[in-house]
Amino acid sequence: MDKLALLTTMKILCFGVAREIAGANHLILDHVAGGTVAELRASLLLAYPAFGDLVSFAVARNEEYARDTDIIQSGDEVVIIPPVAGG
Amino acid sequence: MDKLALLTTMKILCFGVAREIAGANHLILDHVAGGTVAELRASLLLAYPAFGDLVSFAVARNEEYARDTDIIQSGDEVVIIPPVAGG
Amino acid sequence: MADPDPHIDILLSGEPLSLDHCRQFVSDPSCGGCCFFVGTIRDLNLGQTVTHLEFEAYAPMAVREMRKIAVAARAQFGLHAVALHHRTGDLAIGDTAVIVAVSSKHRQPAFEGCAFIIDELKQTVPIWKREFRGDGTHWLNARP
Amino acid sequence: MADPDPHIDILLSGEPLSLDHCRQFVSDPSCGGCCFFVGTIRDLNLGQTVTHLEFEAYAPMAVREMRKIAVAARAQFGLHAVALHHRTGDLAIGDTAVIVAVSSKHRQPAFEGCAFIIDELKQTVPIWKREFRGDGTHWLNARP
Repeated sequence: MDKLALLTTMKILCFGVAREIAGANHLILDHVAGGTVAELRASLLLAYPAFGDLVSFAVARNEEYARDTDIIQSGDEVVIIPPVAGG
Repeated sequence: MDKLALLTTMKILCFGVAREIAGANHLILDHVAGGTVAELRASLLLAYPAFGDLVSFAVARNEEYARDTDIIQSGDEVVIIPPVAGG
Repeated sequence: MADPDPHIDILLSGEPLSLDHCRQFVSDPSCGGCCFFVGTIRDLNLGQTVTHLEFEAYAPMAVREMRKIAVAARAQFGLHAVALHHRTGDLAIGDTAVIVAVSSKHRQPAFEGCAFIIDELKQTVPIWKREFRGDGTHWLNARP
Repeated sequence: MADPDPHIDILLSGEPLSLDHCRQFVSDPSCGGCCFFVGTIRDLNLGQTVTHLEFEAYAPMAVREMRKIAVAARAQFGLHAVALHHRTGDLAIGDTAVIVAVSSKHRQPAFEGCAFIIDELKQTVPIWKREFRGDGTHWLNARP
């Protein structure tokens, strides 16, 4: 991975069925920082179409649910939250 | 107590505030057997007017709540049930 | 006398009640949830300090009425099992007066059945509570 | 880190949960009632036999969301205290997945607050359940 890639890619954490789809506990997406959560969703579905088969998924930014209009900052902890099933 | 009194009186069990009003865990009323629960209530209020100060009271016959129209039989276990307060 | 219904456990006792016993009684692999209500003695009632409390029961009828409520709750809410335990005698602040334990496949009927049982118990079971308060001794609910 | 609110006890743990611990945490002389919900692993789901089950959590966020629910429940229902404990890792049939414990002056808010907490937990807390069933392995709720 060259220096430019390091600057523009972001590690997205994956749990549950998202981990299964990603094949690892994280996945890497390009050009996430500076964009919106909605743009992240679009990139994710392009790179991993299997996320489209889920009932839904949310995105967490720094341990809080993010809105689609939120801007992701470089250094944020970003996590795919598939449908929860606690209790 | 002569034989006639034994035949016509009935021992009525008292709990809680009823025991306090009766001054014992039971009271004796005359001519209860053969009459209705409503008649028992009337006799009770005549003999112990303090029962009229309660919010209400029920009568149990053989461990079941009795209706005012029920007939009390000689040999029944009759109990004054002041307002309950379990829990 | 053993309870005729193996899914119902009724107890009226002068000894401390056990939540763990009730839980074990109602637990079952078919159930996704148990709901418990534990009623305890409060230190204040009607603005008065309560020092302690006494429960008196017409025991045979109280047990019959408690069983009726458990049977009705199982039928109405489709509960798997019900344990209903109530204390008698002298209780101190914080002591457990009553335990309602229910189990069911899903949680909604467990909550509703548990609330139904304690509501009914307070309406119909011949148990009386005498409170020893700062302002004297009172049979609860007796007078207007 | 100690919980900042002394009336709230949140736990996400790989070890068995303790109802007794939760009960002791919420009990208080000012309270007339405690309500508990204990969620356990059922042997059947959607008509299929369940053999065991695994809970995975995004732990730091799960704990934050659990605490938010407890804070909201205390405010909305006027509860005295809330304990909310959830398991992670491998669970067998009958094991306890979650305990909700609440205490309050009167029983109605205790029931309502307890039901609110488990309903919210199932909606918002990032915990995932993988069921091992007769027909395979399933992440619950994930797919239509």
